[in-house]
Amino acid sequence: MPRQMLFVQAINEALHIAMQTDPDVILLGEDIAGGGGRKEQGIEEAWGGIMGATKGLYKAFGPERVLDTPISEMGFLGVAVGAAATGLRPVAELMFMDFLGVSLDPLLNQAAKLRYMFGGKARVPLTVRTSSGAGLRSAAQHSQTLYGITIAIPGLKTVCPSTPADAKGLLLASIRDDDPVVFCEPKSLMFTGGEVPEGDYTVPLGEAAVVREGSDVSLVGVGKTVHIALEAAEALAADGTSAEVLDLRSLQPLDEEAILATLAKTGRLVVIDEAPPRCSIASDVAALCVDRGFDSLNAPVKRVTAPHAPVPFSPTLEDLFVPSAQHVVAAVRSMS
Amino acid sequence: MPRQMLFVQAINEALHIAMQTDPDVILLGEDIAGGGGRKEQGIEEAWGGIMGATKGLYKAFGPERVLDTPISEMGFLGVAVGAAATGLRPVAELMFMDFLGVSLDPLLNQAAKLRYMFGGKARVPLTVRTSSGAGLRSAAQHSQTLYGITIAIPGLKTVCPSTPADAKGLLLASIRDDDPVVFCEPKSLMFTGGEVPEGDYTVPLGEAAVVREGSDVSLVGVGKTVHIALEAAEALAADGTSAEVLDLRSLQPLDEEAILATLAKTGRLVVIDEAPPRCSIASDVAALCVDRGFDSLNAPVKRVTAPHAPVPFSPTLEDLFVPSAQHVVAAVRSMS
Amino acid sequence: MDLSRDALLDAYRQMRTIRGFEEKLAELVTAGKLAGFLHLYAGEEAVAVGVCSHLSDRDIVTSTHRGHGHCIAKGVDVRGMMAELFGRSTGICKGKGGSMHIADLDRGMLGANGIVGAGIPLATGAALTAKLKRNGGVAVAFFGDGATNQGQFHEALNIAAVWCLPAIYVVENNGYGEATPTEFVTPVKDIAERAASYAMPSAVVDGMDFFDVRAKAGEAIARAREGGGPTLLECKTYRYYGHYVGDPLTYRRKEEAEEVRQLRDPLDLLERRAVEAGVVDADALRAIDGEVAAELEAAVAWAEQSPLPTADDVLRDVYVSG
Amino acid sequence: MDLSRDALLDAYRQMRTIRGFEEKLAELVTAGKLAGFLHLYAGEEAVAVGVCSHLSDRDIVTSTHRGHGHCIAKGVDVRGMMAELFGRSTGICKGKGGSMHIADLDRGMLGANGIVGAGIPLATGAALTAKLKRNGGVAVAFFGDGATNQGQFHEALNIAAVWCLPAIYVVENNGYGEATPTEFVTPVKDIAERAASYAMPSAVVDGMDFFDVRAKAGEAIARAREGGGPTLLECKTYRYYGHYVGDPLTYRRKEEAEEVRQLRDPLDLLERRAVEAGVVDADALRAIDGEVAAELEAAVAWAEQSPLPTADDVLRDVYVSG
Ligand SMILES: Cc1ncc(C[n+]2csc(CCOP(=O)(O)OP(=O)(O)O)c2C)c(N)n1
Ligand SMILES: Cc1ncc(C[n+]2csc(CCOP(=O)(O)OP(=O)(O)O)c2C)c(N)n1
Ligand SMILES: [Mg+2]
Ligand SMILES: [Mg+2]
Repeated sequence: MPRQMLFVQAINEALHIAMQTDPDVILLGEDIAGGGGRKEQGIEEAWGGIMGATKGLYKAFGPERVLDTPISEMGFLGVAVGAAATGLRPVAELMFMDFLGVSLDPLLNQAAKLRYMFGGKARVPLTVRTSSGAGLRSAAQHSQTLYGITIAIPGLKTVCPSTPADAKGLLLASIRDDDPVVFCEPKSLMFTGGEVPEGDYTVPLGEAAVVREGSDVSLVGVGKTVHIALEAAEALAADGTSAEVLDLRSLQPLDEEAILATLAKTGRLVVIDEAPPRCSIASDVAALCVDRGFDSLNAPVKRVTAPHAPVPFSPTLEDLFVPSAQHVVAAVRSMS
Repeated sequence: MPRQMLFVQAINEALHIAMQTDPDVILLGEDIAGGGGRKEQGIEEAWGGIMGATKGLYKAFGPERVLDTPISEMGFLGVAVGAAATGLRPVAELMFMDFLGVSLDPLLNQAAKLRYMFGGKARVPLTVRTSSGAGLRSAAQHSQTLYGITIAIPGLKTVCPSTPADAKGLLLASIRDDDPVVFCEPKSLMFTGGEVPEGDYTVPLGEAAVVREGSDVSLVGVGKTVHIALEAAEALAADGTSAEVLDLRSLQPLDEEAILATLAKTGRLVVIDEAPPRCSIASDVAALCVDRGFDSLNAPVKRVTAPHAPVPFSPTLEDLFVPSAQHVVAAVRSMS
Repeated sequence: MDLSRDALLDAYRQMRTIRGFEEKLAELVTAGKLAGFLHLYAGEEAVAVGVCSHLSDRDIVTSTHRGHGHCIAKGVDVRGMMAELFGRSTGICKGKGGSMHIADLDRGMLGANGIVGAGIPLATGAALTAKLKRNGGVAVAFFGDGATNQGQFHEALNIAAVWCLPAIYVVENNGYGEATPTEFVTPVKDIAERAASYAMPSAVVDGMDFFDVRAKAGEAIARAREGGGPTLLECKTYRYYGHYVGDPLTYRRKEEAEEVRQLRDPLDLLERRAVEAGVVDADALRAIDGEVAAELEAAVAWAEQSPLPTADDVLRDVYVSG
Repeated sequence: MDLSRDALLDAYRQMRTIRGFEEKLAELVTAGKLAGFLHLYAGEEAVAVGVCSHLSDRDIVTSTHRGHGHCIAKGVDVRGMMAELFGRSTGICKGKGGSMHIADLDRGMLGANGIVGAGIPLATGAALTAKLKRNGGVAVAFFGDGATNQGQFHEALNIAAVWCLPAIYVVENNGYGEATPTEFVTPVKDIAERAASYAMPSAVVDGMDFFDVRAKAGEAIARAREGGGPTLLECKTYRYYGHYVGDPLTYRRKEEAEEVRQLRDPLDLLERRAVEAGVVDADALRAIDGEVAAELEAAVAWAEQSPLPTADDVLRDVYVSG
């Protein structure tokens, strides 16, 4: 029977493998050990990160390779960049992507640019794991989907898996990549399960995946919205509409050929994203369609996204805020 | 004879008027007085900001209203947000937009969200003036066009004028607006001139302007790229192609109707932007065209942008990096 | 004891309200009735109440993820707070803010804040407003020990010092930032020492002792009101519930919280000192306990039957105009 | 004098090279031959050279917008630097970095940096690498007085202290941040005092005096190499040219720079002390002056006739792969 695992466990397994196979891999972040190491008090391993993604790693790899940091995101990401440029392969945990507010510079002006500014003479093999998206009733400052910021920064790569299996493979690929990668973990998927292959494998950066074949319309999603797309595809099928679902997986580099291929097949495309609409992956996909995909287009490209608003706290409102399968179905219906 | 002024002087005039007409307006930023106020040493007014945009204001309005800050962008923008929420109307200078790296949180998580999070019970009448774009041989960390970040943040407004007259009117409108506004000053235009009306006037946020009428193709620009579009329109005219040029001016709120109107008129559209292509205003405009403008589209929507790369230092490379009229003309030719 | 009986009873009532509010929330979360992460202030009551006993509505405070206590001490309506946590449209923020963003500008409460350290410059800005408007107000930033490792702490204190702003910076040192013990990440014995980087006066305060907090905060606030500039106060305190309701508490000894409760509970301390001084008697306090409990029950009942927000609310209040 | 003649001559040669390099750049900018903003290090030579006299290629330094001096002191090729400033493909960064981003990892030079304060955590990260790889290396961050008001300064020093990293933090306090006098924005007399916030040792150093810099940096670097953790050194110094070439200098007295040159010029001081001690004679130094001048002329000539980058270079080196 195939092995089932939670998303968060798949990430944990990838971290174990990455650390076992490369002594230069270190982890740093807030509470990722979680106050471990106080044997005299019987507190050896503690939290393992707010989501538990780094559980067991402190015990397995010790205090030099699993570093609890002060609450200093700008500082420890800067440290991670400096360490990456001088021979380590750090994996930093930025607890919530919203904290880019206090930590953007090491990504924007350092990690993304060192190699270019130095004429190709530096490498910054840094991975920043961070959780993104709404759904945990954490309100405006802990629920944002901000990969639009990192996608837009030349020099960074950005990925966002939708399944535990991809999470494991993409994280291993990200860590082993010689460029800085922002690895987004959709908050609302962390405790969902799926099949995860054993052992060491990677899912290459820059490759989207068709997760459901179809012929009438293409639904393009990322992370959580892949599941929304699948749910919508189900509903549409009941209705006689055959929807193909594409999981982008990598946001930069973007698999443009995969998007153009599904568009060529169906002639109609809806892109679904957890982020608000402006300057977003949804806009990029639509812009690609109306440029290189123009000849395939049989209908407007629809963007089903969060509204242009902060994330509200009230569960009632948050549920209205997040894009849903119904929105997708409505968008598809509006196109014909 | 109509009055000519440099872009930077128009900004300076707007600041004078804003401060004269509203005692709650204060200015803060690095070197905006510039070490002034040491009469005993004969140093009363000094720099007036790195570009000279705040010259004379310290002398006119004194040390309580024109505040030199420490080099603490996150700190003083946070201070500005707190001051705005409690009754002042601060205008902060973020010397280069690249410094969003060290100052994003007060915009991303505070200014943009207070009103919403507080259930509509706060106002944050803050204006952040900042310089953006390439062209001064300042390399990767002082040349970025980053309004994509602020456009994407619900709760913020973002504007970018292309002429001294609009700079004055839009800045006055921004300062008097009760929402936080990011006011982008294209670096390469700061010392270019133009006609500027006398006295107190505003250019409303959210309104684009047709700056050249045409019928065959629409060229949409912002800030510096408006001038590139105009240059391209000239070249295209020589060729028998009539180009309409739209100056977006406001990036959020975006004047969607103006974009759709010019597209409806010409059926073909090129959007030109100084930023790299991903998650950009260029993508947003293209996405709008293929959604609400679908029925008007007679050709692919082309994006002429900077490449997906940091800004290089070498003048040779920087000139190749910035979008040019030739690129625009080539894009138009490729559409037919 | 330089405090009047009324002032003492007020302080006790506020501290009891905070304690009761937090205990009620713990109950409600455990019963599955409240969503989101709740960071409880129980154990730290003396800090908020001691400091805010010097403040009026024109004075501004900023708070943290652990903000209920500051709200209550600043006079924010408990029913509105409760409705907020229930995500109701009668909430003090119409249900849009939730626990980490409770605010009430009418009471000078400029918000809890989900970003560690972010309230510090906001309060500094409020102090700038007070100074320029010459309205006699001060601003107080409450924040945790962990927050003092944020750049925003450093930048804001420096700005307040060079501009001589009427600001008071109150570190609530409860020994932990999430699961990480303070000494793992902060190499100074007393965080108050950090004031020297800004040539700022400071004090170490027993944050479990309402009287010590009140006295030292009083000095700092008076100095600020007189134009003497900012102060850093480090209040040593403790959080009973751990980081949030549901915290597995794997990172501290099981007995730790109980020991603190026995020896240093701020409500007990206040009661003991006040009763010993003969200013109040225990019966008066028990009466308050009863009133507070009833008020909180009523708040829950009101919140639970308050209306939910509606779809229109999602896009409301993003902007003032446009 | 505990320094050998060779060591002294080396130090003098480096300081003279820095001075000559900066004077040459001022000339070239004025002649319209160089583009961009150039922040010159002239006047501060003793700091970079004094500190780096203890370092080898395995040790890492990070620098600032005012980075030429650190590069030269760290052994970066002067021709490659000059070609970089001319935007040529033979530049040390292929013309892509320019003055604010000169770097040479082969020499342990992790970059000038256009973001004030950003080099501080980068050096801290390099110190982490040195510690974990146990390679005996240290990392040095050079930065200005103004940078110490950045959050990154605070966060990085704290991290280095709690992790006991082999890092040395060198503040070059030249009295100004752009046009703003240090005392306008920094309320402490000695920035070295800020080390106390991290329980970190510190020293105030005469940054115009090579020998004082060398001695105090030597102690700090030795302590770091032995596992004793980080140090903050505040070097009091001065920049002759103002903030950048072209700075109108409206913010300081006209005579100020000249007074410093007369009384405290670091090259003069080094020469005087060395000659007085009888370790070198003035002729040897004049010979070096001539060699340096010739080397710089040659560097300019080489840079000017070096090839320009081409269109392909715009998109090269954005990523290692993909
Ligand atoms: C910038 C930022 N980093 C991290 C977090 C996650 N976080 C929330 S509370 C907390 C601990 C704060 O510790 P402290 O400041 O001591 O306050 P306490 O919780 O002890 O009251 C952390 C790390 C956050 N909310 N914001
Ligand atoms: C984050 C950031 N803020 C502002 C600037 C603009 N700037 C460049 S140099 C400088 C002054 C730096 O002062 P200091 O640290 O004392 O160094 P110095 O120039 O005196 O060597 C400023 C404000 C910048 N480059 N980066
Ligand atoms: Mg704490
Ligand atoms: Mg300086």
